[in-house]
Amino acid sequence: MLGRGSKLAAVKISAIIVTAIVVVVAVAGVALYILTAPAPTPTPTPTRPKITEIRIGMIEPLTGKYAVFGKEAVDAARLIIEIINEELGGVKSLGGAKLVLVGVEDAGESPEVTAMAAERLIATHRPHIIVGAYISRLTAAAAEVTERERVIFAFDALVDWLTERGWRYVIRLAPKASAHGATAARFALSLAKERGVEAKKVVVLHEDSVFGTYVATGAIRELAANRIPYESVSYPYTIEDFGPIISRLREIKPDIIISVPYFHDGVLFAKAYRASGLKVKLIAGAGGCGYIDPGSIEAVGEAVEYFTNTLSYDPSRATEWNKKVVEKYVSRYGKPPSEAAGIIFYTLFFIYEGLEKASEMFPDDPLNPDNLMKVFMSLDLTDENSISAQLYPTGRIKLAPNGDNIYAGTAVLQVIGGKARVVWPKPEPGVVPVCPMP
Amino acid sequence: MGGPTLKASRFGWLAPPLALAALCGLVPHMVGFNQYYILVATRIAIVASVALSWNIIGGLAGQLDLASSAYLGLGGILAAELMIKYGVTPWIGMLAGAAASAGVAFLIGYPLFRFGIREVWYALSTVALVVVLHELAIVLMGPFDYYVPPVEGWYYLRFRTWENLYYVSLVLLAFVIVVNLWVSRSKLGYYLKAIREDETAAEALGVDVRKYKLLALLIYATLVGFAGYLYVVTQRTYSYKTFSAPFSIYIAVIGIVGGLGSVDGILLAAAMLGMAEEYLRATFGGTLPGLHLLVYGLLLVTVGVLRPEGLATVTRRLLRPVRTRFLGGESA
Amino acid sequence: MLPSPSLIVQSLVDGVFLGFLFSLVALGLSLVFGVMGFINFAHGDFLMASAYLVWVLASSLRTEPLATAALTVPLFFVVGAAVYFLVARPLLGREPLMQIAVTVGVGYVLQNVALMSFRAEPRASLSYALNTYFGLGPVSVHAAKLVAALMSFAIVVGLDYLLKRTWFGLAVRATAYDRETAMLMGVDVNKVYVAVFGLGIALTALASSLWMTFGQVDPYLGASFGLVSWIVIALGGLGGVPGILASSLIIGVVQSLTTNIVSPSVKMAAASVVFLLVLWFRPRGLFGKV
Amino acid sequence: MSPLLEIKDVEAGYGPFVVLHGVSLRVDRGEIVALVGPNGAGKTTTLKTIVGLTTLYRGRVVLDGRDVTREPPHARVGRGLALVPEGRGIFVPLTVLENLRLGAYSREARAKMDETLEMVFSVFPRLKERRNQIAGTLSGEESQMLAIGRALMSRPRVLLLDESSQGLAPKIVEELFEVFRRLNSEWGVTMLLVEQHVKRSLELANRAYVMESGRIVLEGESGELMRNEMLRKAYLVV
Amino acid sequence: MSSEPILRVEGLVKRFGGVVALNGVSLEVRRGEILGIIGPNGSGKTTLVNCVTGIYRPDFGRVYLLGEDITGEPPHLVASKGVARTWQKVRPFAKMTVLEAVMAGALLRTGDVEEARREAVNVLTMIGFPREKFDSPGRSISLVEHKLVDLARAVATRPKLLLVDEIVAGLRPHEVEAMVGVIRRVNKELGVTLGVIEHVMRFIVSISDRVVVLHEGRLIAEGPPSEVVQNPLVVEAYLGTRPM
Repeated sequence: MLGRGSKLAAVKISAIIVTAIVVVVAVAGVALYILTAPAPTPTPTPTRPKITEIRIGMIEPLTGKYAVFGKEAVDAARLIIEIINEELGGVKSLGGAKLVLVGVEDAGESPEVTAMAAERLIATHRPHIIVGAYISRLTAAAAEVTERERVIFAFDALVDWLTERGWRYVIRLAPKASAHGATAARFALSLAKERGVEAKKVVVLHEDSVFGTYVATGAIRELAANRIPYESVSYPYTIEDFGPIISRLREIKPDIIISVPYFHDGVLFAKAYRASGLKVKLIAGAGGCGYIDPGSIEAVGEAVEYFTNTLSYDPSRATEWNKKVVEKYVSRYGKPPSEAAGIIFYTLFFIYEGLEKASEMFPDDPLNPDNLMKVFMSLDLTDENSISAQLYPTGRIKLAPNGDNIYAGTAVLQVIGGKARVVWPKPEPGVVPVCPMP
Repeated sequence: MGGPTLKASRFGWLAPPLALAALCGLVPHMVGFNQYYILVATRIAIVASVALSWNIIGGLAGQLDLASSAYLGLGGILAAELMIKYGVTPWIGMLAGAAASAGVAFLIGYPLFRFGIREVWYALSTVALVVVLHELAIVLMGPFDYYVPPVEGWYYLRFRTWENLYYVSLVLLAFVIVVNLWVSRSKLGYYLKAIREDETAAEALGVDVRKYKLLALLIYATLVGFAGYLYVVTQRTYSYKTFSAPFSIYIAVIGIVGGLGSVDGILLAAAMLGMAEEYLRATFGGTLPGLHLLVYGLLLVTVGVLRPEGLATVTRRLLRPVRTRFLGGESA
Repeated sequence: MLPSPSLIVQSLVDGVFLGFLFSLVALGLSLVFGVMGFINFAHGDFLMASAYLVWVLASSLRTEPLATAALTVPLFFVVGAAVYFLVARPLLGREPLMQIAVTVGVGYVLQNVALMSFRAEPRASLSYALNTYFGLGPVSVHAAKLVAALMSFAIVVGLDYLLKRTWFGLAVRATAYDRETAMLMGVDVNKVYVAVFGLGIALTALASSLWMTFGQVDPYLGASFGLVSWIVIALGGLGGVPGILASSLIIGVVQSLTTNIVSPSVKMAAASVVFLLVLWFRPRGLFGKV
Repeated sequence: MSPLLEIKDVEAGYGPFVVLHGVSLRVDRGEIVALVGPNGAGKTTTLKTIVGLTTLYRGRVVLDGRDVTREPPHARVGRGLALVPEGRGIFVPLTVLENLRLGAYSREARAKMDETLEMVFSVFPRLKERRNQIAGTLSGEESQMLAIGRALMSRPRVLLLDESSQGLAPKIVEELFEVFRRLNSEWGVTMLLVEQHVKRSLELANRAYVMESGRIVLEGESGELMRNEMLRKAYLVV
Repeated sequence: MSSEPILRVEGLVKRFGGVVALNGVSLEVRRGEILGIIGPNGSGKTTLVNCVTGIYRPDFGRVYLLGEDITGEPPHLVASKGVARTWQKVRPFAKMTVLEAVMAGALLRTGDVEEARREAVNVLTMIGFPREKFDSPGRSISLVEHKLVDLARAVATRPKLLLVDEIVAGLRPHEVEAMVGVIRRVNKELGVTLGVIEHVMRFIVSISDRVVVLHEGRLIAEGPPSEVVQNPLVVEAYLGTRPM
């Protein structure tokens, strides 16, 4: 028992020493880092190397509540990249360089996970362009990383403010959320007017996430501009029981409901509405998903009959390439493409068309992100000169400086006979929009 | 404790922590400044700090606290908001966050301990705290994500690349380890361990059980609240979802899997679980949705059922040769 | 703006319906906790798993979701017994925190197996016969919910009878009070544990059949049911079926009222606040014995 | 004739604590055997070992020629062992009748339950009066009656009684011992009883064992033991 | 020496439901003595300890420590005022080492861990706890060692009065012998006043200065050990010859 006291004094001293050393090591690490760290900017590509591949990365939600969308987007991307590489022979102006899907990262269902996925995707594969991440809040998180690393990020997410944050390396072709809301309102009012249906009171029923709120704002703006009395009812998209909302609606007695669902709440609302015996003239959905996508129709069945919804993609647009792509998609995956796939269709073709032009404008460094952004900004695509425009609902793509498509717009589809049919802006051949709902 | 080897061991026990510190300090160099790996390491360091803070209430005092995300969120969100709205440097914001967390901990802890609430009911109360804050935050902040604006520099404690924050997190981790060692070797630590073992017997030895449990809760909440801003920065966003019951459970799981009260075990568990989770997510997340969480769940079940004493015993076994060389015997 | 009286009445009715369903789920959990002292944080996830099974069966066989109970309930009894042997038994008598951690792990496994098998889309298989509303004064009543509530009530009362009037119930109650003395009576305590655990899980299967007549399932359905069940136990105290029923109704009504009058976002917070207040001021629950 | 109950060279305890160090004893058919000794001597542990509630490290428990060492407690109860535990072990939230029914839980006893119940009520009429009362509301002596009555419900061949007179008023203890006598003579119940009322239990018993520190230190006919100096020593002073 | 007894208990009554565990017990523990408190099972000895140390609040009656009324004070305050106890059923600190457990007791009188460690080592050494087991965790030691640790834990709080509850129950004869020595040393060397609750009379007689006998919640005898043992009331209480 050689003096416990002395041993303990030693422990005390040692504790101080350990602390000191940890701090010293940390400081030394910082110093070493400052001395040896590589220059933070990625090395610019030197004179005209042979470009054989263009690395595309994807970050999509593959787990969690949103996995259904992410998976479809990835499926679509694989198809389009295959078409570009095989049918179109790669990027011809870059000597037939192929698009390579170097990595597909799971965005999960939370921004932290998405940001992590973006860090990993970039650190591991150094992609030239990243596509993702469908859910707006996840997209924003990934964009924080892509901006820092100067990787171009092509959104397939819709919330307005994604392009309002001053990011420099982002593009978005799809119509933003408020455009969905506005289109839905415009469509509902014009159809009601056309059919002589009274629209004295409109309820804007929306889930209360950022997305739903933006879509609703678009619809409300449109209603206010037309001086239509409206009431806004919100709920969380995690809602499990629409009973109380139905009671509210029973009290308000609206003629038209503009409904902004996410996905599963849409399924739930459609069922609750049918079960309630409530009668309104039209339920016009607005927003990316719900009601008219194959998943919803499958999940809800008859209850969703005659509901309409806006869509960032028009699967029945009668252009050559649209028909072709839809056909290929259906034959490969056994179901028609929904919105998540559609956005990927035109986004990837847009990127492809930009790449074709890049070697023309910047022969020395076509893949430099700054150069590439300039190329994208310079494109003005129409049905006549572009594949991507043929796949786009409005048939025209030109980017504003913030990365948004100036000519963005949506289609409106209605479920008729258990099938989603396009009724706006131009009904499919042989389709007549149904209003009021029977 | 045998006498003969004591002399050799006077400073010998410093070797493993020193090696560890050196290893940690050099991580950015070892991974070639790959931002992804540095971020993973940073997050592991922060999670380990939180888990070791939890160790004071959960490991030493034996109270099944599942509210770490409540304190982390409070501290982080307060510091971030102060910075965004008033330009207050996070260095002050983190202190404010720590104080706010401690305040909330007192409000919840005082009545709980006063009414002698323990075990599953204490655990559920802390879950309830997280749920209440989560939903309160939806009402107050809306269902939005908030981003720390892209400001950079030491004033904002936010950088373009992750190395600096990694070192800050390491210093925080070192501080939490020192607090752990200090607490477990102080009167407070002995009293907390006695409370964990047997509250009634501890009381008969003159331990004011309520007071010391509250003290442990306050230390834990203060440390976690302080770490909040770093957490928010590495997560990039904060929102009502920052108050997350699963995250709180994750922290407790690290504490349990690592071994209650054991600093080395918890460090090891935080590192292993953190890396395993990220590896599984990155490797399988894209092909098989949910697989990483599934494996993580299975791991939890297996460790819990087969090795309920925690990883501490594994570390002990691994480190035994080192320990006997430098320490001259098993130490507690 | 004050909520209209009809909304309040509607909320009360919906809350009561919901409460009956809660009581069915909470009763199983309270039996497991009360009889064997095992803390199960995966209870709700079994409900979720079973709800998926209901969906698969009901949509592939095109039957009423309720009818699937004939298959799911016995199956989940067996599942419960298996989980008891694999997970619960090794942890009996261990630190509560370890039980919590392991059952959280079980919950993760269930959630993610569901996610991998069915993806995240919610699935629903509405009842064909019951999916109608009928008016009752100012209140509209969803037939499926009414049936679910009535059946839950009937089953809970039936279980009360089982516990009070049968040899099995006697053995369960004896074991819950004093395991060792129950053994001295010749009760095979291990058998009782298996039966109780199996019964607890089987009840979640039953509840899921009822839920699926009007609700839908996604991999995360279990979390809210699990927490609610624990809160109900805290309020109701242990051992008493009437206590469970009463506190389930209270929580159902509290959730329904907050949903309709404040916001659906805060319904769990409201339940949690009730829980904390009860814990502080009536630590033995609102209805006596623990 | 082989003894009805026999334990041989038993070493047992609770987890790491060994309490019994090689205890052997036997109870013959129809006998009343007393087990006495100071607190902590291992009497309760001995009874618990017989029914299988302790950790057994060594030794055997034989009931009517059959080795039951490996059988779980509930199976031993089914074979005719019944223990009235120290502190009575009443199921407080259950009614008196439910407690009694639990006593007849094993299959054989269940068949004869109604008949046995009448017999138990004849011994303890108070229980009949209170049969629908919650057991927690009984007085100390009524609880003790219930505990014994409940044990009888299983129609035991060997009744093990642990400190049954504890906390009862002397007059009640007197009555209780009278009941024991009756059970033995009229019902033919074999008994092993642990008692602190040493003298009284020795008067009742045919034979007795004296335990100290986990061992049997004395055994013999009760009358002999009464006169034995060792017994006084064990209890009182040198 | 003041004439004020260390502990004075007046008319303590404690009921549990219908059972009266203490029925008006009054007694004194005098400075420096070893008071034996004996009685058969269920006579209320442990309840008495619990009422004095604040674990139970008595229904009636007062408890005075050096003249100060401490009735109903919480256990930790009673302990810090100088009343320590041991437990009839051991309450081991399973994951703490022996030394740590005793230090937890010693820390009542000091905030300095090193001082507490020295104190713990002293106490353990004094009661003869085997030194090589100082660092063994509580779960790995034997019953008699547990009893010693329990005693050491209590002694380390430097009590004025130490209540020892059935410390030799379950011990073997030679262990009991050793315990007699330990208790005596605590009394003599540390000057701690002791109340020793015991069922085994032999043990009590060999160490007590004075003995009180409890039976059915009442005090039935008091006096020097040799007298008390001969008291017919006591003999009857123990051996139960006939109803009183």
